Amino acid sequence: MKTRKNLPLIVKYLIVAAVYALFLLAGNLLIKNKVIGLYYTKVLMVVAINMILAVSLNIGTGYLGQLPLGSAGFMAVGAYASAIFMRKVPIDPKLIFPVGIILGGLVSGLFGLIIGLPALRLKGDYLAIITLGFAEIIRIVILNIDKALGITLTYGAANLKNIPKTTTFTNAFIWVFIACFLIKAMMNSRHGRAILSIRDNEIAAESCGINLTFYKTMAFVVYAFFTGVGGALYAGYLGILNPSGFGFAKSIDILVIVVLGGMGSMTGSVISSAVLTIVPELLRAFSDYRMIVYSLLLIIVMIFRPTGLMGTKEFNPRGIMDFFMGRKKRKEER
Amino acid sequence: MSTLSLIIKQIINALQLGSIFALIALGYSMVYGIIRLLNFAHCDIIMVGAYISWYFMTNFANMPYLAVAAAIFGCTLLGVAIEKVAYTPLRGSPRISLLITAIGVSYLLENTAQLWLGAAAKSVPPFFKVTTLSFMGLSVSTTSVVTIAVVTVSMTALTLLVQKTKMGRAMRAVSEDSQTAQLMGTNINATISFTFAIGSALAGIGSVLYCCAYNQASPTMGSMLGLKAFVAAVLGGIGSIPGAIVGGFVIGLTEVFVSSIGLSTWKDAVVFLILIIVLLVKPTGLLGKQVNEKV
Amino acid sequence: MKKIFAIILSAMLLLSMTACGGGGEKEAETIKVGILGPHTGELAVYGLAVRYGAEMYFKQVNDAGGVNGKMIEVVNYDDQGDATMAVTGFTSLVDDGIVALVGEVTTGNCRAVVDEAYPINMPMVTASATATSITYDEETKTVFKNVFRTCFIDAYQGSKMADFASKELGAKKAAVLYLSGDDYTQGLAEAFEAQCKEMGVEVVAKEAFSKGDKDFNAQLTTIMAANPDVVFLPNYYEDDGMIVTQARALGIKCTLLGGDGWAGIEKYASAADLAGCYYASAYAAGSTAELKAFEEAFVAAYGEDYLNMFAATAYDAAMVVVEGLKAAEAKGAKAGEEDYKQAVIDGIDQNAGNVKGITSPSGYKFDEYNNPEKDVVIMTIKDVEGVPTPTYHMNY
Amino acid sequence: MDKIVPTPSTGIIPERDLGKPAVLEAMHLGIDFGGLTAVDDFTITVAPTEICGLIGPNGAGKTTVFNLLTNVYQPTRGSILLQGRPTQGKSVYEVNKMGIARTFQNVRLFKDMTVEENVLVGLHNEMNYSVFSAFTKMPKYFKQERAAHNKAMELLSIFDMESMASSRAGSLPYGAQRRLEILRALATDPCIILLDEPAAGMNPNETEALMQNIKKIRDTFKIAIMLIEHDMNLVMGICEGIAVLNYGKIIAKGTPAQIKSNPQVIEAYLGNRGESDA
Repeated sequence: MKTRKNLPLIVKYLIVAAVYALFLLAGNLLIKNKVIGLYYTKVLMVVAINMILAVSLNIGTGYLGQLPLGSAGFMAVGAYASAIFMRKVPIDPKLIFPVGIILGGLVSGLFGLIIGLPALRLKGDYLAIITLGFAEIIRIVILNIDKALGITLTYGAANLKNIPKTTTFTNAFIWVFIACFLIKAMMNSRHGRAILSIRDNEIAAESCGINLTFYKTMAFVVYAFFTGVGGALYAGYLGILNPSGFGFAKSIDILVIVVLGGMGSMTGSVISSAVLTIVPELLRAFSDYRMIVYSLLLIIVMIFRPTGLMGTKEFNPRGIMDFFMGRKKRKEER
Repeated sequence: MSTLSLIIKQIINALQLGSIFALIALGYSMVYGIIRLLNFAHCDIIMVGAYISWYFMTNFANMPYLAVAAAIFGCTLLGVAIEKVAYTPLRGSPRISLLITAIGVSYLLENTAQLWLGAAAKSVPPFFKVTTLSFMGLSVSTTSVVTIAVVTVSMTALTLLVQKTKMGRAMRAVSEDSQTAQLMGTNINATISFTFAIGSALAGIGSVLYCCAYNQASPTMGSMLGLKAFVAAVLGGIGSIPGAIVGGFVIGLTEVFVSSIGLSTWKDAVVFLILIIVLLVKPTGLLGKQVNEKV
Repeated sequence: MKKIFAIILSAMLLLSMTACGGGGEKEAETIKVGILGPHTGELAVYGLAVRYGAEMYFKQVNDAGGVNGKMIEVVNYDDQGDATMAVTGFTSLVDDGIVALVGEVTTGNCRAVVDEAYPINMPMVTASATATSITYDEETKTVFKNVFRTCFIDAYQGSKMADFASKELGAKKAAVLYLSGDDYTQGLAEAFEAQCKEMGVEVVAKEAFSKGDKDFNAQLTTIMAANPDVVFLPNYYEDDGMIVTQARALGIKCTLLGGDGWAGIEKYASAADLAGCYYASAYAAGSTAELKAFEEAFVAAYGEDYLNMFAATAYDAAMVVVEGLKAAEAKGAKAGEEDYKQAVIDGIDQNAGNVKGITSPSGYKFDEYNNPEKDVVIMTIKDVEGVPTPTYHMNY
Repeated sequence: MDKIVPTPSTGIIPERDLGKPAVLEAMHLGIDFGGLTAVDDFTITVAPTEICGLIGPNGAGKTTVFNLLTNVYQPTRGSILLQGRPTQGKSVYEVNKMGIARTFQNVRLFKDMTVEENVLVGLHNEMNYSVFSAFTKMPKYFKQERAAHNKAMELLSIFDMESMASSRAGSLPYGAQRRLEILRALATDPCIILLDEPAAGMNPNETEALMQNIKKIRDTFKIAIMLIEHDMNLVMGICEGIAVLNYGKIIAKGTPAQIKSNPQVIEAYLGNRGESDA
């Protein structure tokens, strides 16, 4: 625990909150005055959703060292849970949306628990394949559940329509903040260290008294929860849901973001969500090559910089200051 | 059709489907056995094989043997090339890096094919004239017969290769314990490349059989097929040849059974559910061996 | 924590700069029309057909002097088949100042776009989204008055094919094998089944398969055991080509029927297998001089890979859009204003009868739900010296 | 708990431990790997502050014994009592909580974490604040984290490693890594610590220092220490009792002096040197 001596904690938090509030305010102002057009506002909302999805997948891959390939599945659970709730509740959707988001997260987290408890007994590749299979099952269930139960819940292939479009620039980025803050808080605690120790060496971690099942499941549930939150925001952004939107490709998209950003670096995930969402929009002329570039990047990054662009490093305002002041920084390279 | 002949017909369907799964599952299983890598790109090697078949069959329609040879050779070459370029530099890296690379290779192949040849499926001309054989009131298509026969021969050949030859022994040694095998003078690199070559050649055979049965090549054809075959490999016990065969047939039977009772839309879910249940009860798969991790 | 915000802030800054740079002055001389759909990825076959078909017509209009002396400027957006990108893409087009849209291509994404377009009353004509819900929302009983289409709705051709099977082919027992999880195929299958009941045709087997399936033997064996007179395959041509081949290999000899998704099936199954099958279509390829001219010009410009039904309906969709633009220009409305968009919509509503589309030579007529009322063309496939050849059978 | 007078593992109970219950009792332990008996009839008793050694030729099954004692492997036969409580069926982390900690033959540090964090993982169960406290940053969180930090620094000071606290563990020199692993094990507050070749890769000076430190640890923390070691100077220098393992079986127990003169031990070492002592 390194705490900076000069500022009391509460002041630090207030500063952080103020800076972020300022950022939200500025964003809103720019949008209101049409400096940022409707299109870029939408792109920013997608950036925010991808940030949430990426920082949560980063718990699974970066911190826990596993490879869950089920992001699309948890996203679908969160999206559908929240959408069904939002459609049914006769209260002003703008007011009730936070409840819908948390509900989406909770339901997804519950699924995370159900799938995680058994799946996490298996290692590495098996976990990947099981989560992938699970995401497939989720998609099939959403597709067929209406017919099987004789009720209308998901509308299957016929699209779940008329979901209140309640996702805004502000609430999307507030959730980015909440996700980052809570995940960071978790990782800076004994629980976070337990998760990291499992990544570094399972057997040693267990020999140090770390309950592997508990911490793996916990990390997995938190991953599922925030992925569900991302899904809920996605539902509120799109207004319409179709199971085909939650295929394997979606999981891979998010994986690409996390891997390129650096497995284990939240900053990396955040930056790369922004870059990988915005750059393709700017380079639309090359959209033919997008997937090829992504896949090449995956291979090249893995071969030449297996830890991703940011590695496990986090961006630190002090680091920047040191950099500009020309102070020398001790480097620890592998 | 009587109920009995219906059941027999469905069993033949299951055998045909299962044997293709088994053949592809073998490729996964062998590679996994030797370098503990879930080779996501394996199914895309089949896709490439199918496109090679398509190219030769449309341009040299009267020489199906050429197409078969080209597909098998092309797949083998591709498999070894992938191993050399993408996987060898990562030997010794964390498994997760290797897995992500494999996903990357898979996506690269799929998207290159899509960009180059278009997203629309290509129709592969038939390798031989498909007829329906009637046998004691049962009709069986020649495709089923050929598929089942070819897979049986390939499996037997592979089993002999692994059990009786020097290279087969080296493969078993490396998958058992690569460090010890190296100390004993086994050339690890050659063995791994050889394994990739064999696995990819099987994929080549699989791609030809696939084209016989389903007469189409498309960029994403491999993804679901590969996933199911991998499930088959895991189900049977990854690293085990009889396991892959058993797994393939289990998946084939399950799919056909679920479809034939009118629940075909739940088929994939059932397949994955069976996988999950088997892994939970017996994490090493049906015929897999328990491996103790060295501490 | 702060790190994250700093990054977001700088990203925002960067963005806002690009946003400022991007929004240049609008040329008053052109009329901007958007085309939105998947131009890359798995669905590109449909998306590009729509894009090229529409672009071709707009180009012809421009070559002939434009609308009211103004050129039509096409703005393309590739959403890669992703719903999220379809929505951002639509807003991007709106930001670009389009006055009408051709698209989206697939039903799901189209409906997502409709949800965006309806509140701002943006005229849109889709050439390929066939679900009822595109123009009419059952839950809220809303007709989306700004949305038109030049293709059939699912239910229409599904029930037409059931009629055809019963009346023309005298079928007593029918079976269906459809792709589950797709609103188009599912819609056709359901409409077919419902109409069969109406007509007293027994549906002896209704089987489904999932996306990506290649082996249909299990379902086909069940169907074969039920011994139907006709089998309805309301899927896309690639899947149905495979199904036809497998069905024949298995020994199913009865007549096979398809929907308009069959256009192009002749490349995916043999003449022997396809001979004597029927499918519904919006038009009979090469049956009129206009169609022939269209097809030739299309192949010359874009090759034959994308010459499918959607290219033709998109060509018509562009025609419908231009009819609306003419009306708006005639009214003297100014692009970018609310009146203009309403004028385009009114123009389409009132004057679509004048649009002699290549797939609807008698003009377009839109019913109260903005769906076109046009004849279904029944096509049959003949074996012409070993080459499967789709041939006009009848209007139905 | 009944007071058990330890049956000496080694022929000797240190005088200070006389009459106290044993800290670890293994009875007739055995394990088979696929029909092959790796360890058989392993019986040993360790007194509360005893330093004992487990030696034997390579491949004799010493590490397997450690794995059995810590439940990494579930024994096929026999039972283990840790402070009088059976460990059967418990998982590795539960056994650790019951008071057994260990190091590994091939160092298993959390390489991507800092030195301090490595020790803090060992202190994991010392703290008990919930995830919720971590999320909300309750005072309890700060209080316990601060206490853990101080404790970690205190532990690091045993080997003079405070200055390295914020270095990445993987970047330490080999000897320091081994020492850190011992500290991490110590942090879990054990009553017995198992050291698997603690002096491997150390030079004679380092080994000498390590010997002093092992004794210091025993005296400060009042715990038992069991070690596997090939360095006979170290074993003979600090172990009060020694058990010799060959082919998975104990062939001799006793004081260092007794072991040195045991003909069976000599044969086990000399007779096998050519093949396995590579």
